Amino acid sequence: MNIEVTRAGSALVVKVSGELDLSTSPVFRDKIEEELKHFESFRHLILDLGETSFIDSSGLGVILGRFKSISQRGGKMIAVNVPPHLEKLFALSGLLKIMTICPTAQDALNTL
Amino acid sequence: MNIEVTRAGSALVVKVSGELDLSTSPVFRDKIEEELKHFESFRHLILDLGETSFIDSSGLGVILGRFKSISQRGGKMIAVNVPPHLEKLFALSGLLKIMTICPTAQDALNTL
Amino acid sequence: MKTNYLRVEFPSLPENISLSRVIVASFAAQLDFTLSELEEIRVAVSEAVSNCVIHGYRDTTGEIRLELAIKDGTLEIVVIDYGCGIDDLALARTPAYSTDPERMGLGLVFMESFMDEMTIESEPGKGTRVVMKKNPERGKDHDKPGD
Amino acid sequence: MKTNYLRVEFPSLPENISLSRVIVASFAAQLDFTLSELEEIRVAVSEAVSNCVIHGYRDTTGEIRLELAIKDGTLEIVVIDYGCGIDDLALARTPAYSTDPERMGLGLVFMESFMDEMTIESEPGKGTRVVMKKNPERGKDHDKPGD
Ligand SMILES: Nc1ncnc2c1ncn2[C@@H]1O[C@H](COP(=O)(O)OP(=O)(O)O)[C@@H](O)[C@H]1O
Ligand SMILES: Nc1ncnc2c1ncn2[C@@H]1O[C@H](COP(=O)(O)OP(=O)(O)O)[C@@H](O)[C@H]1O
Repeated sequence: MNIEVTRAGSALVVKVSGELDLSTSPVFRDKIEEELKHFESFRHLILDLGETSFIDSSGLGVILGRFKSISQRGGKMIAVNVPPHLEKLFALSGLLKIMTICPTAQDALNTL
Repeated sequence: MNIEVTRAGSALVVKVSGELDLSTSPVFRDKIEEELKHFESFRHLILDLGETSFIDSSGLGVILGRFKSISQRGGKMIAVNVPPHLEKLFALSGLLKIMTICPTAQDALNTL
Repeated sequence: MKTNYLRVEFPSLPENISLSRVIVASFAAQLDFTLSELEEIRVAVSEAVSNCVIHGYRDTTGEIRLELAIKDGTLEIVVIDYGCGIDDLALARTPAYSTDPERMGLGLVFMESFMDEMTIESEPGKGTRVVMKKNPERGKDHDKPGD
Repeated sequence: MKTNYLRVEFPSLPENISLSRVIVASFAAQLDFTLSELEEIRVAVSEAVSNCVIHGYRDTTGEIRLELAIKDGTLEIVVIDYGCGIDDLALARTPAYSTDPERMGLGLVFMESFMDEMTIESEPGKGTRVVMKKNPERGKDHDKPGD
Protein backbone atom coordinates (compact mmCIF):
# COMPACT_ATOMS: atom_id res chain seq x y z
CA MET A 1 0.00 0.00 0.00
CA ASN A 2 1.08 3.54 -0.72
CA ILE A 3 -0.45 6.78 0.63
CA GLU A 4 -0.30 10.14 -1.10
CA VAL A 5 -1.48 13.15 0.87
CA THR A 6 -2.33 16.53 -0.64
CA ARG A 7 -4.10 19.57 0.80
CA ALA A 8 -7.01 21.45 -0.72
CA GLY A 9 -8.20 24.33 1.49
CA SER A 10 -9.76 22.92 4.63
CA ALA A 11 -9.63 19.36 3.26
CA LEU A 12 -6.97 16.70 3.41
CA VAL A 13 -7.01 14.56 0.25
CA VAL A 14 -5.67 11.05 0.86
CA LYS A 15 -5.04 8.76 -2.08
CA VAL A 16 -4.55 5.10 -1.19
CA SER A 17 -2.97 2.78 -3.74
CA GLY A 18 -2.76 -0.96 -3.25
CA GLU A 19 -4.29 -3.07 -0.50
CA LEU A 20 -5.77 -1.95 2.79
CA ASP A 21 -5.82 -4.91 5.18
CA LEU A 22 -4.67 -5.84 8.68
CA SER A 23 -1.02 -5.50 7.76
CA THR A 24 -1.24 -2.12 6.01
CA SER A 25 -4.10 -0.35 7.82
CA PRO A 26 -1.99 0.78 10.84
CA VAL A 27 0.23 2.73 8.43
CA PHE A 28 -2.87 4.34 6.90
CA ARG A 29 -4.26 5.22 10.33
CA ASP A 30 -1.01 6.68 11.67
CA LYS A 31 -0.35 8.73 8.55
CA ILE A 32 -3.77 10.41 8.64
CA GLU A 33 -3.81 10.95 12.41
CA GLU A 34 -0.39 12.57 12.17
CA GLU A 35 -1.54 14.98 9.47
CA LEU A 36 -4.68 15.85 11.45
CA LYS A 37 -2.59 16.49 14.55
CA HIS A 38 -0.10 18.74 12.81
CA PHE A 39 -2.60 20.76 10.81
CA GLU A 40 -5.47 21.90 12.98
CA SER A 41 -6.88 23.74 9.97
CA PHE A 42 -8.08 20.56 8.27
CA ARG A 43 -11.70 19.85 8.90
CA HIS A 44 -12.53 17.49 6.07
CA LEU A 45 -11.08 14.28 4.71
CA ILE A 46 -11.38 13.23 1.08
CA LEU A 47 -10.46 9.59 0.56
CA ASP A 48 -9.49 8.76 -3.03
CA LEU A 49 -9.94 5.01 -3.59
CA GLY A 50 -9.40 5.04 -7.36
CA GLU A 51 -6.17 3.06 -7.03
CA THR A 52 -7.21 0.93 -4.06
CA SER A 53 -7.20 -2.69 -5.19
CA PHE A 54 -8.42 -4.33 -2.01
CA ILE A 55 -10.16 -3.54 1.29
CA ASP A 56 -11.46 -5.98 3.89
CA SER A 57 -13.12 -5.43 7.28
CA SER A 58 -9.78 -4.47 8.88
CA GLY A 59 -9.42 -1.74 6.25
CA LEU A 60 -13.03 -0.63 6.69
CA GLY A 61 -12.37 -0.45 10.42
CA VAL A 62 -9.58 2.10 10.04
CA ILE A 63 -11.69 4.08 7.56
CA LEU A 64 -14.52 4.15 10.13
CA GLY A 65 -11.98 5.25 12.76
CA ARG A 66 -10.91 8.20 10.59
CA PHE A 67 -14.58 9.06 10.03
CA LYS A 68 -14.91 9.33 13.80
CA SER A 69 -11.79 11.55 14.14
CA ILE A 70 -13.08 13.86 11.43
CA SER A 71 -16.62 13.98 12.88
CA GLN A 72 -15.18 15.02 16.24
CA ARG A 73 -13.62 18.02 14.50
CA GLY A 74 -16.99 18.81 12.98
CA GLY A 75 -15.74 17.88 9.52
CA LYS A 76 -16.98 15.64 6.71
CA MET A 77 -15.42 12.54 5.21
CA ILE A 78 -16.05 11.86 1.53
CA ALA A 79 -14.88 8.86 -0.49
CA VAL A 80 -14.20 9.45 -4.19
CA ASN A 81 -13.39 7.31 -7.25
CA VAL A 82 -14.83 4.29 -5.45
CA PRO A 83 -14.60 1.12 -7.60
CA PRO A 84 -17.83 -0.95 -7.76
CA HIS A 85 -16.50 -3.90 -5.72
CA LEU A 86 -15.50 -1.53 -2.91
CA GLU A 87 -18.87 0.28 -3.02
CA LYS A 88 -20.50 -3.12 -2.42
CA LEU A 89 -18.34 -3.60 0.71
CA PHE A 90 -19.20 -0.10 1.92
CA ALA A 91 -22.90 -0.87 1.51
CA LEU A 92 -22.70 -4.24 3.28
CA SER A 93 -20.77 -2.76 6.20
CA GLY A 94 -23.18 0.11 6.74
CA LEU A 95 -20.44 2.69 6.07
CA LEU A 96 -22.46 4.00 3.13
CA LYS A 97 -25.10 5.22 5.58
CA ILE A 98 -22.70 7.54 7.38
CA MET A 99 -20.17 8.39 4.72
CA THR A 100 -20.70 10.40 1.54
CA ILE A 101 -19.48 9.12 -1.83
CA CYS A 102 -18.71 11.49 -4.73
CA PRO A 103 -17.52 10.65 -8.25
CA THR A 104 -14.33 12.76 -8.11
CA ALA A 105 -12.26 14.77 -5.62
CA GLN A 106 -13.37 17.96 -7.37
CA ASP A 107 -17.04 17.04 -6.87
CA ALA A 108 -16.28 16.37 -3.21
CA LEU A 109 -14.54 19.73 -2.77
CA ASN A 110 -17.54 21.47 -4.37
CA THR A 111 -19.87 20.08 -1.69
CA LEU A 112 -17.78 21.40 1.22
CA MET B 1 -1.49 -18.33 -22.79
CA ASN B 2 -3.08 -17.05 -25.95
CA ILE B 3 -1.85 -17.47 -29.53
CA GLU B 4 -2.62 -15.10 -32.38
CA VAL B 5 -1.66 -16.22 -35.88
CA THR B 6 -1.44 -13.93 -38.89
CA ARG B 7 0.04 -14.44 -42.36
CA ALA B 8 2.50 -12.19 -44.13
CA GLY B 9 3.52 -13.55 -47.55
CA SER B 10 5.58 -16.69 -47.07
CA ALA B 11 5.79 -16.14 -43.30
CA LEU B 12 3.54 -17.20 -40.47
CA VAL B 13 3.53 -14.59 -37.69
CA VAL B 14 2.75 -16.10 -34.29
CA LYS B 15 2.13 -13.81 -31.35
CA VAL B 16 2.21 -15.52 -27.94
CA SER B 17 0.70 -13.75 -24.95
CA GLY B 18 1.05 -15.05 -21.41
CA GLU B 19 3.11 -17.94 -20.15
CA LEU B 20 4.78 -20.70 -22.13
CA ASP B 21 5.47 -23.63 -19.80
CA LEU B 22 4.84 -27.38 -19.57
CA SER B 23 1.09 -26.89 -19.32
CA THR B 24 0.67 -24.46 -22.22
CA SER B 25 3.45 -25.46 -24.63
CA PRO B 26 1.55 -28.42 -26.19
CA VAL B 27 -1.15 -25.96 -27.32
CA PHE B 28 1.52 -23.73 -28.85
CA ARG B 29 3.14 -26.68 -30.63
CA ASP B 30 -0.12 -28.10 -31.99
CA LYS B 31 -1.37 -24.74 -33.22
CA ILE B 32 1.77 -24.03 -35.23
CA GLU B 33 2.14 -27.55 -36.60
CA GLU B 34 -1.46 -27.43 -37.76
CA GLU B 35 -0.94 -24.14 -39.59
CA LEU B 36 2.24 -25.45 -41.22
CA LYS B 37 0.44 -28.60 -42.34
CA HIS B 38 -2.52 -26.76 -43.86
CA PHE B 39 -0.55 -24.06 -45.60
CA GLU B 40 2.36 -25.55 -47.51
CA SER B 41 3.20 -22.06 -48.77
CA PHE B 42 4.63 -20.92 -45.42
CA ARG B 43 8.36 -21.22 -45.28
CA HIS B 44 9.19 -18.87 -42.43
CA LEU B 45 8.05 -18.42 -38.84
CA ILE B 46 8.11 -15.09 -37.03
CA LEU B 47 7.63 -15.48 -33.31
CA ASP B 48 6.40 -12.30 -31.59
CA LEU B 49 7.28 -12.50 -27.88
CA GLY B 50 6.35 -8.92 -26.99
CA GLU B 51 3.45 -10.10 -24.82
CA THR B 52 5.08 -13.27 -23.52
CA SER B 53 5.43 -12.94 -19.76
CA PHE B 54 7.18 -16.21 -19.02
CA ILE B 55 9.15 -19.00 -20.71
CA ASP B 56 11.03 -21.88 -19.08
CA SER B 57 12.95 -24.82 -20.55
CA SER B 58 9.69 -26.60 -21.48
CA GLY B 59 8.71 -23.52 -23.49
CA LEU B 60 12.17 -23.22 -25.06
CA GLY B 61 11.86 -26.90 -25.99
CA VAL B 62 8.75 -26.36 -28.10
CA ILE B 63 10.30 -23.26 -29.67
CA LEU B 64 13.35 -25.36 -30.63
CA GLY B 65 10.98 -28.02 -32.00
CA ARG B 66 9.32 -25.42 -34.25
CA PHE B 67 12.76 -24.21 -35.35
CA LYS B 68 13.44 -27.77 -36.50
CA SER B 69 10.12 -28.04 -38.41
CA ILE B 70 10.81 -24.76 -40.17
CA SER B 71 14.41 -25.66 -40.99
CA GLN B 72 13.20 -28.88 -42.60
CA ARG B 73 11.08 -26.79 -44.97
CA GLY B 74 14.15 -24.71 -45.76
CA GLY B 75 12.68 -21.70 -43.92
CA LYS B 76 13.89 -19.30 -41.24
CA MET B 77 12.63 -18.71 -37.75
CA ILE B 78 12.93 -15.19 -36.32
CA ALA B 79 11.97 -14.02 -32.82
CA VAL B 80 10.82 -10.41 -32.49
CA ASN B 81 9.99 -8.00 -29.64
CA VAL B 82 12.00 -10.21 -27.28
CA PRO B 83 11.95 -8.82 -23.69
CA PRO B 84 15.40 -8.67 -21.99
CA HIS B 85 14.70 -11.45 -19.45
CA LEU B 86 13.71 -13.80 -22.28
CA GLU B 87 16.75 -12.87 -24.35
CA LYS B 88 18.88 -13.95 -21.38
CA LEU B 89 17.15 -17.37 -21.39
CA PHE B 90 17.66 -17.68 -25.14
CA ALA B 91 21.36 -16.95 -24.68
CA LEU B 92 21.81 -19.40 -21.80
CA SER B 93 20.01 -22.17 -23.69
CA GLY B 94 22.06 -21.77 -26.84
CA LEU B 95 18.95 -20.95 -28.91
CA LEU B 96 20.46 -17.54 -29.73
CA LYS B 97 23.14 -19.32 -31.74
CA ILE B 98 20.69 -20.89 -34.17
CA MET B 99 17.79 -18.46 -34.11
CA THR B 100 17.71 -14.91 -35.42
CA ILE B 101 16.33 -12.06 -33.30
CA CYS B 102 14.95 -8.86 -34.83
CA PRO B 103 13.51 -5.80 -33.08
CA THR B 104 10.09 -5.90 -34.83
CA ALA B 105 8.05 -8.17 -37.10
CA GLN B 106 8.52 -5.66 -39.93
CA ASP B 107 12.32 -5.84 -39.53
CA ALA B 108 12.05 -9.62 -39.61
CA LEU B 109 9.94 -9.57 -42.80
CA ASN B 110 12.48 -7.27 -44.45
CA THR B 111 15.24 -9.85 -43.96
CA LEU B 112 13.33 -12.65 -45.67
CA MET C 1 -14.71 -32.61 -14.04
CA LYS C 2 -11.50 -31.17 -12.69
CA THR C 3 -10.19 -32.18 -9.24
CA ASN C 4 -7.32 -30.42 -7.55
CA TYR C 5 -6.10 -29.42 -4.11
CA LEU C 6 -3.54 -27.22 -2.40
CA ARG C 7 -2.56 -27.37 1.27
CA VAL C 8 -0.61 -24.51 2.78
CA GLU C 9 0.91 -23.85 6.20
CA PHE C 10 2.42 -20.55 7.34
CA PRO C 11 2.96 -18.55 10.54
CA SER C 12 0.30 -16.05 11.65
CA LEU C 13 2.19 -12.94 10.51
CA PRO C 14 0.17 -10.00 9.17
CA GLU C 15 2.18 -9.96 5.92
CA ASN C 16 1.03 -13.51 5.17
CA ILE C 17 -2.59 -12.37 4.88
CA SER C 18 -1.99 -10.83 1.44
CA LEU C 19 0.00 -13.92 0.49
CA SER C 20 -2.99 -16.13 1.36
CA ARG C 21 -5.23 -13.98 -0.85
CA VAL C 22 -2.85 -14.36 -3.79
CA ILE C 23 -2.67 -18.13 -3.29
CA VAL C 24 -6.42 -18.60 -3.07
CA ALA C 25 -7.16 -16.28 -6.01
CA SER C 26 -4.64 -18.11 -8.24
CA PHE C 27 -6.02 -21.49 -7.24
CA ALA C 28 -9.64 -20.35 -7.67
CA ALA C 29 -8.79 -19.06 -11.17
CA GLN C 30 -8.69 -22.71 -12.26
CA LEU C 31 -12.49 -22.57 -12.06
CA ASP C 32 -14.58 -20.23 -14.19
CA PHE C 33 -15.19 -17.53 -11.59
CA THR C 34 -15.94 -13.97 -12.70
CA LEU C 35 -13.60 -11.19 -11.55
CA SER C 36 -16.28 -10.05 -9.14
CA GLU C 37 -16.56 -13.55 -7.63
CA LEU C 38 -12.76 -13.76 -7.29
CA GLU C 39 -12.91 -10.42 -5.45
CA GLU C 40 -15.48 -11.87 -3.03
CA ILE C 41 -13.31 -14.94 -2.47
CA ARG C 42 -10.32 -12.70 -1.72
CA VAL C 43 -12.29 -10.81 0.91
CA ALA C 44 -13.63 -14.01 2.53
CA VAL C 45 -10.13 -15.54 2.79
CA SER C 46 -8.67 -12.29 4.05
CA GLU C 47 -11.26 -12.21 6.85
CA ALA C 48 -10.76 -15.85 7.84
CA VAL C 49 -6.96 -15.61 7.90
CA SER C 50 -7.02 -12.22 9.67
CA ASN C 51 -9.20 -13.78 12.37
CA CYS C 52 -6.59 -16.48 13.01
CA VAL C 53 -3.91 -13.78 13.32
CA ILE C 54 -5.89 -11.31 15.46
CA HIS C 55 -8.16 -13.51 17.55
CA GLY C 56 -6.84 -17.06 17.33
CA TYR C 57 -3.24 -16.26 18.20
CA ARG C 58 -3.64 -12.68 19.51
CA ASP C 59 -0.18 -11.58 20.78
CA THR C 60 1.51 -14.87 19.96
CA THR C 61 2.49 -16.35 16.61
CA GLY C 62 1.13 -19.76 15.67
CA GLU C 63 0.55 -21.78 12.55
CA ILE C 64 -2.28 -21.25 10.09
CA ARG C 65 -3.36 -24.01 7.77
CA LEU C 66 -5.17 -23.32 4.53
CA GLU C 67 -6.70 -26.25 2.64
CA LEU C 68 -8.03 -25.54 -0.83
CA ALA C 69 -9.84 -28.00 -3.04
CA ILE C 70 -11.75 -28.10 -6.29
CA LYS C 71 -14.34 -30.90 -6.21
CA ASP C 72 -17.13 -31.27 -8.75
CA GLY C 73 -16.63 -27.72 -9.92
CA THR C 74 -16.91 -26.25 -6.41
CA LEU C 75 -14.17 -24.34 -4.61
CA GLU C 76 -13.71 -25.40 -0.99
CA ILE C 77 -11.58 -23.33 1.38
CA VAL C 78 -10.70 -24.51 4.88
CA VAL C 79 -8.89 -22.14 7.25
CA ILE C 80 -7.56 -23.63 10.49
CA ASP C 81 -5.78 -22.22 13.52
CA TYR C 82 -4.68 -23.95 16.72
CA GLY C 83 -5.29 -20.86 18.84
CA CYS C 84 -7.65 -19.82 21.62
CA GLY C 85 -10.90 -20.95 19.98
CA ILE C 86 -14.35 -19.35 20.25
CA ASP C 87 -16.46 -19.67 23.41
CA ASP C 88 -19.84 -18.78 21.98
CA LEU C 89 -20.16 -19.43 18.26
CA ALA C 90 -23.68 -18.01 17.95
CA LEU C 91 -22.59 -14.77 19.60
CA ALA C 92 -19.45 -14.57 17.42
CA ARG C 93 -21.62 -14.83 14.29
CA THR C 94 -23.83 -11.91 15.34
CA PRO C 95 -23.27 -9.01 12.91
CA ALA C 96 -21.21 -6.19 14.46
CA TYR C 97 -20.19 -8.38 17.42
CA SER C 98 -16.48 -8.31 18.20
CA THR C 99 -14.44 -9.09 21.29
CA ASP C 100 -12.06 -6.36 20.11
CA PRO C 101 -13.46 -2.82 20.60
CA GLU C 102 -11.31 -1.56 17.72
CA ARG C 103 -12.88 -3.93 15.22
CA MET C 104 -16.16 -3.90 13.31
CA GLY C 105 -17.35 -7.46 13.86
CA LEU C 106 -17.97 -7.90 10.14
CA GLY C 107 -15.49 -10.66 9.24
CA LEU C 108 -17.87 -13.57 9.68
CA VAL C 109 -20.68 -11.56 8.04
CA PHE C 110 -18.52 -10.99 4.95
CA MET C 111 -17.52 -14.65 4.78
CA GLU C 112 -21.18 -15.67 4.92
CA SER C 113 -22.27 -13.08 2.36
CA PHE C 114 -19.52 -13.74 -0.16
CA MET C 115 -19.42 -17.53 -0.09
CA ASP C 116 -22.24 -19.97 -0.87
CA GLU C 117 -21.65 -21.91 2.33
CA MET C 118 -19.77 -21.14 5.54
CA THR C 119 -19.45 -23.27 8.66
CA ILE C 120 -17.29 -22.80 11.77
CA GLU C 121 -16.18 -25.37 14.29
CA SER C 122 -14.24 -24.24 17.32
CA GLU C 123 -13.04 -25.65 20.59
CA PRO C 124 -11.89 -23.20 23.29
CA GLY C 125 -8.17 -23.67 23.88
CA LYS C 126 -7.81 -25.92 20.82
CA GLY C 127 -8.51 -23.72 17.84
CA THR C 128 -10.92 -22.86 15.07
CA ARG C 129 -11.78 -24.33 11.68
CA VAL C 130 -13.74 -22.43 9.06
CA VAL C 131 -15.07 -24.18 5.95
CA MET C 132 -16.28 -22.10 3.01
CA LYS C 133 -17.61 -23.19 -0.38
CA LYS C 134 -18.37 -21.36 -3.57
CA ASN C 135 -19.59 -22.33 -7.01
CA PRO C 136 -18.95 -20.25 -10.12
CA GLU C 137 -22.15 -18.48 -11.11
CA ARG C 138 -21.49 -19.26 -14.75
CA GLY C 139 -22.36 -22.87 -14.01
CA LYS C 140 -20.79 -26.27 -14.03
CA ASP C 141 -21.07 -27.02 -17.75
CA HIS C 142 -18.12 -24.76 -18.47
CA ASP C 143 -14.66 -26.31 -18.06
CA LYS C 144 -11.44 -24.51 -18.92
CA PRO C 145 -9.52 -25.58 -22.03
CA GLY C 146 -6.19 -27.33 -21.85
CA ASP C 147 -6.87 -29.78 -19.06
CA MET D 1 15.77 -9.67 10.48
CA LYS D 2 12.58 -11.14 9.07
CA THR D 3 11.84 -14.87 9.41
CA ASN D 4 8.97 -16.52 7.61
CA TYR D 5 8.00 -19.80 6.00
CA LEU D 6 5.37 -21.33 3.75
CA ARG D 7 4.82 -25.03 3.17
CA VAL D 8 2.69 -26.16 0.27
CA GLU D 9 1.45 -29.53 -0.99
CA PHE D 10 -0.35 -30.14 -4.26
CA PRO D 11 -0.81 -32.87 -6.88
CA SER D 12 1.60 -33.07 -9.82
CA LEU D 13 -0.80 -31.57 -12.38
CA PRO D 14 0.66 -29.37 -15.14
CA GLU D 15 -1.69 -26.48 -14.22
CA ASN D 16 -0.14 -26.35 -10.75
CA ILE D 17 3.24 -25.34 -12.16
CA SER D 18 2.08 -21.78 -12.82
CA LEU D 19 0.42 -21.77 -9.39
CA SER D 20 3.74 -22.69 -7.77
CA ARG D 21 5.44 -19.80 -9.60
CA VAL D 22 2.83 -17.35 -8.31
CA ILE D 23 3.20 -18.64 -4.75
CA VAL D 24 6.98 -18.46 -4.74
CA ALA D 25 7.10 -15.03 -6.40
CA SER D 26 4.62 -13.59 -3.86
CA PHE D 27 6.52 -15.08 -0.96
CA ALA D 28 9.90 -13.94 -2.35
CA ALA D 29 8.52 -10.40 -2.73
CA GLN D 30 8.80 -10.12 1.08
CA LEU D 31 12.54 -9.79 0.49
CA ASP D 32 14.04 -6.94 -1.52
CA PHE D 33 14.58 -8.83 -4.79
CA THR D 34 14.72 -6.90 -8.06
CA LEU D 35 12.16 -7.74 -10.77
CA SER D 36 14.91 -9.46 -12.70
CA GLU D 37 15.82 -11.63 -9.69
CA LEU D 38 12.14 -12.52 -9.16
CA GLU D 39 12.04 -13.56 -12.81
CA GLU D 40 15.02 -15.87 -12.24
CA ILE D 41 13.35 -17.35 -9.16
CA ARG D 42 10.19 -17.99 -11.16
CA VAL D 43 12.17 -19.89 -13.80
CA ALA D 44 14.08 -21.95 -11.21
CA VAL D 45 10.87 -22.99 -9.42
CA SER D 46 9.13 -23.74 -12.69
CA GLU D 47 11.97 -26.07 -13.68
CA ALA D 48 12.06 -27.87 -10.33
CA VAL D 49 8.29 -28.39 -10.17
CA SER D 50 8.10 -29.36 -13.86
CA ASN D 51 10.75 -32.02 -13.20
CA CYS D 52 8.58 -33.56 -10.46
CA VAL D 53 5.62 -33.64 -12.86
CA ILE D 54 7.46 -34.94 -15.94
CA HIS D 55 10.22 -37.12 -14.53
CA GLY D 56 9.36 -37.82 -10.89
CA TYR D 57 5.80 -38.99 -11.47
CA ARG D 58 5.85 -39.45 -15.26
CA ASP D 59 2.44 -40.89 -16.28
CA THR D 60 1.12 -41.00 -12.72
CA THR D 61 -0.01 -38.22 -10.41
CA GLY D 62 1.70 -37.86 -7.06
CA GLU D 63 2.20 -35.19 -4.45
CA ILE D 64 4.67 -32.33 -4.71
CA ARG D 65 5.85 -30.50 -1.62
CA LEU D 66 7.21 -26.98 -1.76
CA GLU D 67 8.90 -25.58 1.35
CA LEU D 68 9.75 -21.88 1.30
CA ALA D 69 11.61 -20.02 4.00
CA ILE D 70 13.15 -16.64 4.63
CA LYS D 71 16.09 -16.98 7.03
CA ASP D 72 18.62 -14.21 7.68
CA GLY D 73 17.52 -12.40 4.56
CA THR D 74 17.98 -15.45 2.32
CA LEU D 75 15.22 -17.15 0.34
CA GLU D 76 15.29 -20.94 0.59
CA ILE D 77 13.18 -23.08 -1.72
CA VAL D 78 12.85 -26.84 -1.27
CA VAL D 79 11.01 -28.88 -3.92
CA ILE D 80 10.23 -32.50 -3.06
CA ASP D 81 8.61 -35.37 -4.91
CA TYR D 82 8.08 -38.98 -3.85
CA GLY D 83 8.49 -40.30 -7.38
CA CYS D 84 10.98 -42.44 -9.30
CA GLY D 85 14.16 -40.68 -8.18
CA ILE D 86 17.36 -40.14 -10.15
CA ASP D 87 19.82 -42.99 -10.80
CA ASP D 88 22.88 -40.96 -11.67
CA LEU D 89 22.88 -37.44 -10.23
CA ALA D 90 26.14 -36.37 -11.89
CA LEU D 91 24.80 -37.44 -15.29
CA ALA D 92 21.46 -35.71 -14.66
CA ARG D 93 23.29 -32.44 -13.93
CA THR D 94 25.20 -32.55 -17.23
CA PRO D 95 24.01 -29.66 -19.43
CA ALA D 96 21.77 -30.84 -22.30
CA TYR D 97 21.36 -34.29 -20.73
CA SER D 98 17.79 -35.53 -20.58
CA THR D 99 16.19 -38.96 -20.29
CA ASP D 100 13.37 -37.56 -22.45
CA PRO D 101 14.35 -37.11 -26.13
CA GLU D 102 11.76 -34.31 -26.49
CA ARG D 103 13.36 -32.19 -23.77
CA MET D 104 16.38 -29.90 -23.72
CA GLY D 105 18.08 -31.04 -20.51
CA LEU D 106 18.36 -27.44 -19.32
CA GLY D 107 16.18 -27.49 -16.19
CA LEU D 108 18.96 -28.21 -13.70
CA VAL D 109 21.28 -25.83 -15.58
CA PHE D 110 18.75 -23.00 -15.21
CA MET D 111 18.23 -23.74 -11.51
CA GLU D 112 21.99 -23.60 -10.95
CA SER D 113 22.44 -20.43 -13.00
CA PHE D 114 19.56 -18.50 -11.49
CA MET D 115 19.97 -19.37 -7.83
CA ASP D 116 22.99 -18.77 -5.59
CA GLU D 117 23.01 -22.37 -4.38
CA MET D 118 21.40 -25.55 -5.63
CA THR D 119 21.69 -29.08 -4.27
CA ILE D 120 19.83 -32.26 -5.18
CA GLU D 121 19.35 -35.39 -3.16
CA SER D 122 17.61 -38.35 -4.72
CA GLU D 123 16.98 -41.98 -3.99
CA PRO D 124 15.80 -44.23 -6.84
CA GLY D 125 12.26 -45.40 -6.12
CA LYS D 126 11.87 -42.98 -3.21
CA GLY D 127 11.96 -39.51 -4.73
CA THR D 128 13.93 -36.32 -5.20
CA ARG D 129 14.60 -33.26 -3.10
CA VAL D 130 16.01 -30.05 -4.55
CA VAL D 131 17.22 -27.23 -2.28
CA MET D 132 17.82 -23.78 -3.78
CA LYS D 133 18.92 -20.55 -2.09
CA LYS D 134 19.08 -16.97 -3.24
CA ASN D 135 20.03 -13.66 -1.64
CA PRO D 136 18.79 -10.31 -2.88
CA GLU D 137 21.60 -8.54 -4.71
CA ARG D 138 20.65 -5.26 -3.05
CA GLY D 139 22.07 -6.64 0.19
CA LYS D 140 20.96 -7.62 3.62
CA ASP D 141 20.89 -4.18 5.25
CA HIS D 142 17.60 -3.34 3.56
CA ASP D 143 14.46 -4.54 5.34
CA LYS D 144 10.94 -3.75 4.12
CA PRO D 145 8.81 -1.29 6.10
CA GLY D 146 5.78 -2.35 8.04
CA ASP D 147 7.15 -5.42 9.78
N1 LIG E 1 -10.13 -17.78 14.45
C1 LIG E 1 -10.69 -17.25 15.58
N2 LIG E 1 -10.19 -17.54 16.80
C2 LIG E 1 -10.75 -17.01 17.92
N3 LIG E 1 -11.82 -16.17 17.91
C3 LIG E 1 -12.36 -15.86 16.72
C4 LIG E 1 -11.83 -16.37 15.50
N4 LIG E 1 -12.59 -15.88 14.48
C5 LIG E 1 -13.53 -15.11 15.03
N5 LIG E 1 -13.41 -15.10 16.39
C6 LIG E 1 -14.30 -14.38 17.34
O1 LIG E 1 -15.49 -13.99 16.67
C7 LIG E 1 -15.66 -12.58 16.76
C8 LIG E 1 -16.31 -12.06 15.49
O2 LIG E 1 -15.43 -12.23 14.39
P1 LIG E 1 -15.57 -11.33 13.09
O3 LIG E 1 -16.99 -11.34 12.63
O4 LIG E 1 -14.56 -11.78 12.10
O5 LIG E 1 -15.27 -9.85 13.58
P2 LIG E 1 -13.95 -9.11 14.05
O6 LIG E 1 -12.76 -9.82 13.47
O7 LIG E 1 -14.09 -7.73 13.53
O8 LIG E 1 -13.93 -9.17 15.55
C9 LIG E 1 -14.26 -12.03 17.00
O9 LIG E 1 -14.31 -10.76 17.63
C10 LIG E 1 -13.64 -13.11 17.88
O10 LIG E 1 -14.04 -12.97 19.22
N1 LIG F 1 12.39 -34.77 -9.89
C1 LIG F 1 13.00 -35.64 -10.70
N2 LIG F 1 12.68 -36.95 -10.65
C2 LIG F 1 13.28 -37.85 -11.46
N3 LIG F 1 14.21 -37.52 -12.37
C3 LIG F 1 14.58 -36.22 -12.48
C4 LIG F 1 14.01 -35.24 -11.66
N4 LIG F 1 14.57 -34.04 -11.98
C5 LIG F 1 15.47 -34.30 -12.95
N5 LIG F 1 15.49 -35.62 -13.27
C6 LIG F 1 16.37 -36.28 -14.25
O1 LIG F 1 17.41 -35.39 -14.62
C7 LIG F 1 17.42 -35.15 -16.02
C8 LIG F 1 17.86 -33.73 -16.32
O2 LIG F 1 16.89 -32.81 -15.81
P1 LIG F 1 16.77 -31.35 -16.41
O3 LIG F 1 18.13 -30.74 -16.44
O4 LIG F 1 15.74 -30.62 -15.66
O5 LIG F 1 16.34 -31.54 -17.93
P2 LIG F 1 14.98 -32.04 -18.61
O6 LIG F 1 13.83 -31.77 -17.68
O7 LIG F 1 14.90 -31.24 -19.85
O8 LIG F 1 15.12 -33.50 -18.89
C9 LIG F 1 16.00 -35.45 -16.46
O9 LIG F 1 15.92 -35.80 -17.83
C10 LIG F 1 15.62 -36.61 -15.54
O10 LIG F 1 16.12 -37.83 -16.02
